[in-house]
Amino acid sequence: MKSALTNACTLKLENFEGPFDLLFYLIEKNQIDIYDIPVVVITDQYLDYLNAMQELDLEIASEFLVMASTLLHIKSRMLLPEREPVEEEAADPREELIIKLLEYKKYKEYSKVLSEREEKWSKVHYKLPEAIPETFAENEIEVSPVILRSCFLEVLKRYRDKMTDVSKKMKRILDHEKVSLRAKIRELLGLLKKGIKICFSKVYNTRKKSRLEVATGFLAVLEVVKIGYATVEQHADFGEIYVTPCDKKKNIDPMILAEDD
Amino acid sequence: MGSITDTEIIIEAVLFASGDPVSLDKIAEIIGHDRKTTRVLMSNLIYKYQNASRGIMIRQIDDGYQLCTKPELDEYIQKLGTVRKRQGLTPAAYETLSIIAYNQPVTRAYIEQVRGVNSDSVIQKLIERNLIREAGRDDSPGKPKLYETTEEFLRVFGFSSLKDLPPLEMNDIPEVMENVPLD
Amino acid sequence: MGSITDTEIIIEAVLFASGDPVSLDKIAEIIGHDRKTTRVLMSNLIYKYQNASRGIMIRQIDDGYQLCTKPELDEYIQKLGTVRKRQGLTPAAYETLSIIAYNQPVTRAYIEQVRGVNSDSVIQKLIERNLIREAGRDDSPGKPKLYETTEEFLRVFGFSSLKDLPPLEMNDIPEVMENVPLD
Repeated sequence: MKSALTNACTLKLENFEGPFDLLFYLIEKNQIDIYDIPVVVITDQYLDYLNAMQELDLEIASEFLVMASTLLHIKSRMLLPEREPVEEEAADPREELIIKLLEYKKYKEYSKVLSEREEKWSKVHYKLPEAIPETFAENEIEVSPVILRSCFLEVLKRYRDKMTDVSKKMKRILDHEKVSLRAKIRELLGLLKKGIKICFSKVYNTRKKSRLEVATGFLAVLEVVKIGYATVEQHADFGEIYVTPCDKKKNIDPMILAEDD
Repeated sequence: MGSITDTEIIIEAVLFASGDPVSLDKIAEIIGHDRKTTRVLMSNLIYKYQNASRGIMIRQIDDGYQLCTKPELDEYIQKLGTVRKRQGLTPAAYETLSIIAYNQPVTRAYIEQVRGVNSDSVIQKLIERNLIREAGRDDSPGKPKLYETTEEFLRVFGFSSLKDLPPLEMNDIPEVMENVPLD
Repeated sequence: MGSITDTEIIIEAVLFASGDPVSLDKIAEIIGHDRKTTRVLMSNLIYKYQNASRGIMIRQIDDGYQLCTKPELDEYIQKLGTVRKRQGLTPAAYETLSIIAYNQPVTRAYIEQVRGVNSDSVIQKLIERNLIREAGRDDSPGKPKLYETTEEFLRVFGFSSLKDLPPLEMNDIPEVMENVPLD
């Protein structure tokens, strides 16, 4: 047999957002002071709703059941006679529930504000964008004749160095063999220990060191950043890379610090 | 209509052509003024539109400006028959949005704590509608995702910035906000 | 909304929201006037927009009306368009360009010999940017392509001719350059 309550509330049931929503409905329906909820009444009504939902074969979300047990727990605590008067004022078992309800109520009310605002602002209409063609800035390449000249001289000098200084070249070839990442990391850590910011190009310069050495130096920087001994920054494409010592050290792999054989 | 300067004419044309919001920086660049001057200029212009006999007005959304029709003329625009009606939000969506709006960035656990129910799907729907977005991760254990509102949120609800959110009644129980556990 | 001004407000909002032309009939229906009155009203309105300090105007197309920006403001609206980012030349491009500029016409082998690295893609990029172009083929074995700078190169660098290239002092140029093999 369906209760009157069941019939009355069939339509409403599915619309509760959650246990707080249902509790609020009951509080408002009974015109109850939220700060002094008659737990017995509310718990009974709450359970009636859950029963009604069951009768209607509605799926009851677990949160509703959790709230039911919370209410029953509070109810039992309220009904138990206090055995001995406690010196401090005993905590009201409803307090936590009330706090949560008030918090929920705040946003519930704010939902209405949002909904009203949406209603109003759904009445303004926008215009589709005009098709504005993409403009090209092809003639805005930043160039300088002076850079053109110095680039040329630079590349010539590099070439001359490469071709003329055979002994240097041989030394570089020999140096290649010696470049190890681990050694580079140690070298870099040694520099960073001094606590100063390092310009990458000052330490690893292609004019002074072999490409392999510079490349390995770069890998060393990445490793050192990864283990948290430094941070890197570069302010422009192709610009200087600054390596700054860092305090946030993570565990360092002892292998890195171990001497090479 | 108050006197309209040449700069204001340019701004009107630019906002009209754009349709979408145009950033303060872009407007400043186009009219050749600094940000501060441009901001004052835009405030004046918003006021002029509001008070002039115009069918359109300027909205500020964050640091952008957009032309739109005045809300009270909606009934006439509806007669064009070209306007699609927006699908409204569910009560769950409003609830979740207001919790996010006032506490952003905020975790799902916090939202569920306040609402008392699982909020996974409603969060997904709000993301799909571009009203909220992920905003990094919290430092707490498990590094849960954080959520915040979007510009679209401001647009849909008519706020020019988050500072516009109507104040919450905080005098109920002040410490409540601190007490909601985050786990 | 009986007065003329109020009708004009409605028309502005309707034309704005539509974006496309709105027919005289439709406007008449929306403002609740007959065709004739509406036509007069629209003529007045077109005149008002044209003479007012407005960035937008009403255009009549056949029996329809559409809002659009005033043509003289086009230059400002163009600035709204996405401008392809101002890009400097990469060091590799500078290097390659300088070798070509000072030695043109020149083969790829020569460029690569001097630079010490493969220069295929950088040459392609310079061609795409119209700073260099092919200039026939060398007489040497394999008949390799030759490259030279373009008029665009002169324009971009502000030269009136190649004679404007910053001069190299004689002692800058290592004698070795004469000996660069062309293999």
